Amino acid sequence: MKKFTVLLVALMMLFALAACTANKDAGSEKKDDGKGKSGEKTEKVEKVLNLNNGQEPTSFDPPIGFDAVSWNSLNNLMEGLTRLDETHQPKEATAEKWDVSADGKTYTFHIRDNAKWSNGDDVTADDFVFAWKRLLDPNTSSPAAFLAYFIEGGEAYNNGEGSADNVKVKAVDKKTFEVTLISPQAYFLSVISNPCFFPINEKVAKENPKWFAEANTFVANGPFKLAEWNHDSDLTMVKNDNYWDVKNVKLDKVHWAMVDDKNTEYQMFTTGELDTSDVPPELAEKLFKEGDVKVEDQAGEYFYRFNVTKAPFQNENIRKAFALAVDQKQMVELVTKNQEKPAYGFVSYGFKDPDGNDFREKSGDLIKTDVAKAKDLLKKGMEEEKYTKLPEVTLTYSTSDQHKKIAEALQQMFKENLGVDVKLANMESSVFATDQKALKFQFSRSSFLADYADPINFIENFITGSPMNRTGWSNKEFDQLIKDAKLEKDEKKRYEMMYKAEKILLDAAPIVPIHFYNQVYLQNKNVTGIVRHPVGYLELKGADKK
Amino acid sequence: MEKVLQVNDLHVSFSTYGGEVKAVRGVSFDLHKGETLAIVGESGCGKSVTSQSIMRLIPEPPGKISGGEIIFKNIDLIKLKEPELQKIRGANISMIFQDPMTALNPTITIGEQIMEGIIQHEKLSRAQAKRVAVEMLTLVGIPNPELRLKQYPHQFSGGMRQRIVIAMALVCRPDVLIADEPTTALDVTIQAQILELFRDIQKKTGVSIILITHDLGVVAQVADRIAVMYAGRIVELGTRREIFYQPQHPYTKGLLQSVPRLDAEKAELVPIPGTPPDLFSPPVGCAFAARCPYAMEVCERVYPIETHISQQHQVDCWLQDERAKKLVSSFK
Amino acid sequence: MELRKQEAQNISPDVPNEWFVPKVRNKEEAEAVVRPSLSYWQDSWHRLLKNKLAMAGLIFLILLALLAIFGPIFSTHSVETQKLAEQNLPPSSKYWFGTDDLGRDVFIRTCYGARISLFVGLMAALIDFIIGVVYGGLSGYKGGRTDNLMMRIIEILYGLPYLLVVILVMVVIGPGLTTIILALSITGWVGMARIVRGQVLQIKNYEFVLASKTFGTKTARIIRKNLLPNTMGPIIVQMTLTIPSAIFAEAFLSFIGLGIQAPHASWGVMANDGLSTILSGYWWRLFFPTMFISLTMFAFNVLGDGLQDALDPKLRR
Amino acid sequence: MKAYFFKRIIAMIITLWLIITGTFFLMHSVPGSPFNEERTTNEAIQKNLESYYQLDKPLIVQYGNYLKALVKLDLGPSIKKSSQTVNDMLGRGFPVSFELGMYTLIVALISGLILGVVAALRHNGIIDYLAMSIAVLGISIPNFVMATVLIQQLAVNLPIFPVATWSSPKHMVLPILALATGPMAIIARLTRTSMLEVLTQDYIKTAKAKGLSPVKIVFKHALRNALLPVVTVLGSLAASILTGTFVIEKIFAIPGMGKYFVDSINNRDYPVIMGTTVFYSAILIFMLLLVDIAYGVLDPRIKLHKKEAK
Repeated sequence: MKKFTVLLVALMMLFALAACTANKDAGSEKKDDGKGKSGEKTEKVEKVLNLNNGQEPTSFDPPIGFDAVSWNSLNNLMEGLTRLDETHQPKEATAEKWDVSADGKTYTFHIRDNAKWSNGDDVTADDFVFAWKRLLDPNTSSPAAFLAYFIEGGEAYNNGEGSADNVKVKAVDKKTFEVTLISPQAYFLSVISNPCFFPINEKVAKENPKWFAEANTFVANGPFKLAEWNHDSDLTMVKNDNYWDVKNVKLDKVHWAMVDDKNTEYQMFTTGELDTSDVPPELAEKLFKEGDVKVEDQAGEYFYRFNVTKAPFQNENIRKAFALAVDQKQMVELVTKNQEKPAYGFVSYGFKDPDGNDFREKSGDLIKTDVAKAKDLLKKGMEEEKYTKLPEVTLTYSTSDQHKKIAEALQQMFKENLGVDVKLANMESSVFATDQKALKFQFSRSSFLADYADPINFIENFITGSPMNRTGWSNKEFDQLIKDAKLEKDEKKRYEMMYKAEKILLDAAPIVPIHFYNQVYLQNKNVTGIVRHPVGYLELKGADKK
Repeated sequence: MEKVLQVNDLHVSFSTYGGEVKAVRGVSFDLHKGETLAIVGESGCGKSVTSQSIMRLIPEPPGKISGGEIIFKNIDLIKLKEPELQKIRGANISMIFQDPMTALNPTITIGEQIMEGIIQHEKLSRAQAKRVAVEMLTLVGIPNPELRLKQYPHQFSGGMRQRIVIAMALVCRPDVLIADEPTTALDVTIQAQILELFRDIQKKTGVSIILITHDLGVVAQVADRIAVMYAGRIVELGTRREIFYQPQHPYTKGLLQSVPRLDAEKAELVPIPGTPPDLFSPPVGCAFAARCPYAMEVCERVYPIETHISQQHQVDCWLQDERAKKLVSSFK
Repeated sequence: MELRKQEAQNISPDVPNEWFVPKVRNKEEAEAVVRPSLSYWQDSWHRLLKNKLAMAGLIFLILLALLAIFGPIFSTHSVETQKLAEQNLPPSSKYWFGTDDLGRDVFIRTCYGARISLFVGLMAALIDFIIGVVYGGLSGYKGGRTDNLMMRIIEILYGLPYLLVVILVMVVIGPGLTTIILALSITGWVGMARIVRGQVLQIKNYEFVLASKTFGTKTARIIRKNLLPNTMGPIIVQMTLTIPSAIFAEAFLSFIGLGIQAPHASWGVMANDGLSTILSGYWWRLFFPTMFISLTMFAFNVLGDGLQDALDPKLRR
Repeated sequence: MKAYFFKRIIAMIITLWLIITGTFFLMHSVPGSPFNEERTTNEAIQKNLESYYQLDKPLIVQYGNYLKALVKLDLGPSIKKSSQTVNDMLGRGFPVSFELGMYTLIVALISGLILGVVAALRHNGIIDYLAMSIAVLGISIPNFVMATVLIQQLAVNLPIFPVATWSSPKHMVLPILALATGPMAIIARLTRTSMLEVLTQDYIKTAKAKGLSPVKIVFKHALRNALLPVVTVLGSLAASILTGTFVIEKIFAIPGMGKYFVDSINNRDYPVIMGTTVFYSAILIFMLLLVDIAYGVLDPRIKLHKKEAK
């Protein structure tokens, strides 16, 4: 009998738990249903855009949420001094105008009088001072802090050698904000459009250090404000009536789902539950044919790294032989099939030099498929190293279906074009990242996504000792060029240095470019005005839905 | 004498992977009121199948009653449908199985197991059923019945469990009790107690008992009449006296010789040579012919006709034929 | 003698007199064993042979093994050769099962996949069986403190995050078939052990076990002779469940980088890769590997059921 | 009985502590770090991050701090989703996973038992083969395939159900179906086998001889004895279903805790790894305790509380 009682109690506990959760959910169901209905009824009046964020945003704390899943919303909830326009150029935003000192190092921003927080507070210069110093504060431990290193005193403060007082940002008056840089940086105005440079309402933040964690405490200064945030499930933004340019905001509401599965996302798009969707790789070919897919550039590249400290890739000719044996065109047309542009250099398309030339086009095809030359180079390289047989080569990639497919195709290309049997190995992503940094692989997959819109962001990865180098390659001339370029005030000269540096890099071929990234997506025909910036964030300010 | 149960020409077969096994091939007998009929034979001779067929407990498929009739209270049980059978099982005819260890459900209290039959058949309330159960346990000699009702089978000894099984079988006062090797799994002293219990109960309730056993010692103690089965057939049937003192069938004789007897001067045990026949394809003639020391050509060709030796005593054997007489001497 | 007098009238008319002669026979005939007496295994085997469904399963598995070993001979294609121009072709006389997204022959990949999947599945099942039966048998049989301790160890093993353990195995040993099987077995046997323990707990109190115990039979012998045969049913079922889960677990492992190295693929990996073909309509890339997995499972299951029937001592007559 | 439970609870705590310790050192011995990403992270930033999460302290100190916080039921902040604590994440995710899991378990259990019992009663008949074919399909079609097929057929081609997300009973149908087929098949097969075994037992014959109806025999006498192997798998099955399934949650975009198990490990989000493990283990151990209790209830021969006395 006792046993029965025990079981009964245990069961009751279980059911009580079940009942609790069921009730709780039943409550939210009702709420959801109500909302759904009212949404339908008022559809003619309300413009609701349904988007997918893939995952829960990392954080809406501007210096912390340093990735696309956070930026997509954050860029529309808040606004920095500048904002990227449809052509991805920085335009006046919270700042209505700015002055630049003669030496190009000091910027004075004039913040709009009608720039307000969603709680009615003024957006002040102090909010920026607070936010930018917080970005650099080592205790904030922002992964984006390095972007602010070009502010005088920034780097020292962040790595613990300096102090907050020595960071050269200051509020001249309530609406005037001044910042001094270590060198003139042409792309400064573009960089500060990144969410990590967004202001923070100091008053709110002091009262509630976790103000960004929930919808009801979040204060916005962008086109939208946060209405509801069900973590890991969905979030809703509504038009922010306190936004200075609210008249140009057309949508009433943006609903973000967090659907992590590409197939599901597409299926939801087909049933109308989403207004945009990524293109599942399997369907790309068909959908491209049907002509529904939109393609836009993204600043980033998919490439492979050689390890120049490991045989046989210490030899430049052997590296080049492998690089030339790769058929990038075939790769994008028949393997990835996503209409990416094949990469024959490292800097992606979309950067104009002062003469109005596109960086990539002017720099040209620095390393391009040439099977015959590849064979010659391999022979030459093997003679140089006195190899009778090429040491075994293992190509390592981090686990994903797409990486696997590309690796398999590469394997086939090396076999066909060079007669080399390459082994494949895949590895759990985190182990892969650690081992790649530790130079444990011979030949491994990589990718780069630009943090800001300037070629230097690409090329500087390969300076000696950069944590992004990961090839063991080092070239003094190259290092010097990068260093000079960063201090160069004259844009024309700066670009020349960068052209030269990129050529040095690809001549030495510590990497094999594969393709540039792009953004391909399907979009509801009634939706217009969504802007996708190559640096990875989404602009909904001008978006509209019929 | 009043016949409680009549079995006429019963045939039962099983289809197995190896083919059809004809386990019972034309068994006939009557059961009289208040008597104990023992069915004896080696294992596999079909005695259990016969008893289970009476209750229609043969799993169908693979088993099948392929012919004959079983008349109980003027009803042929073979023709009955399952729900009607359920009304007879336990209420009019009940059964006790070989092993008291496995015959009781280990997860249900014995009280519940005894009571569920009464509740099912007599539509009694639980309280009434409990009273009957206590009565029954007292009858079979279980001390502290009230308390014991709440216990589980594993808390009882083997002999106790068999008493419970008997109580369970008798709880609805059935007319016929079929006991399939009720004492085989018990040790000798307990065996005696259980047999005593059977006699006692029969006296008190007037139940007719079919006792299935291979143990002639048990038979000698309780049986009124004895049916000897071999290879799916009853080869000899008679009163206890007749079978023990005037066995006619060579198989019966063999059986008796293979049992130690205290009254025999020479305690010589003679086993029957050979093994029973394959029932996938039973022989045309007498199934015992292959092992029979008196076998004749005819035994293998034709099954012997039933011979009545006395009113109660009948035997299936060619040795009863006039023409076999001359030969008998030549066998020794 | 007095009997014969009584039976004087007893003459069967349709039986000829000549048959009434003593049967001539030699001694061996009397002793002859009429019913063939078979050993336990022979008997089980005979019963298995008679089970048509189980035999169909067995034959399928043999054919599958043959296909895995010899299948590639009949095809002119190779596992890894890509023909990018011939990608995603539907089944045809050239490509029996069509081609995949890199233009590789799905038939030949399915054959090679069979090798890996079957090997991995069988090995995992075997290891689970051995460890699980020994561990579970001992735990259930010994009972008391030993049982308690052994069950706590299982709980700890269960509780450790599997993915983490597997990544560690990968890092320490490096990828390969051994690693896959090891990773599958680390916690795979636990389910089996718990089932065996449950069965043993239930059966060990049966009298026949107690009897053996009183005779002083050794523990191992009791487990082997008495407990195991009587727990065979759920064990066989559990094993037939282990094989498919091992096949899928292998696919999962390859997803985290532990599986068989590309360009080779197991069925699980192929099914995983082919998943999105539900949308694109290249059904053959999902259909063939999953069909083979299902058929194999079916074969293992019916064979398992047949074995269970055949080996069950209680069903023996 | 009380003493037994006291002992069990002590044992559970020790087990949990061993799991925690094991996981803690295991996770730190696996290469990778939470800040290992494709993108640029320079050393100063890496250092700031490490000191923020105290990852620069000796392991044993970290371990001590973790245990100290754990006693206060504080599972710490997530490294990856830094504005959330692990307590928040589990507190939100578990009810969802639990709800999905409960329904799945109920569906799987009921349908599995019915299939298994029916198959056993019609042993080697058409219904038996049919039921077992369903079971085999259930096991051999992975749930991610099942889920995708279900969505494509019942949400896209025939728009009966919504594609994904977790907001109304209608949304729950497809994920529950996709998730329940596997466990259902396992339960059905085990039930069938052990039912077949039980049906040959003498006490079933006894029950028949008593004149009980087949329904009563099956449900009162057979099923209970046949449940033991089913109960055995149910414990761990329930624990894994109740705490969410990564793939199904991902496909249906269900905000449960299943994804934390995989994501946290991929991201080396140490506090989340620990948190999910502690939570999962606690549930698992509780389920196994329930199984043991169920054993005792189902089978009176198994004496829980007298174990030590033997």
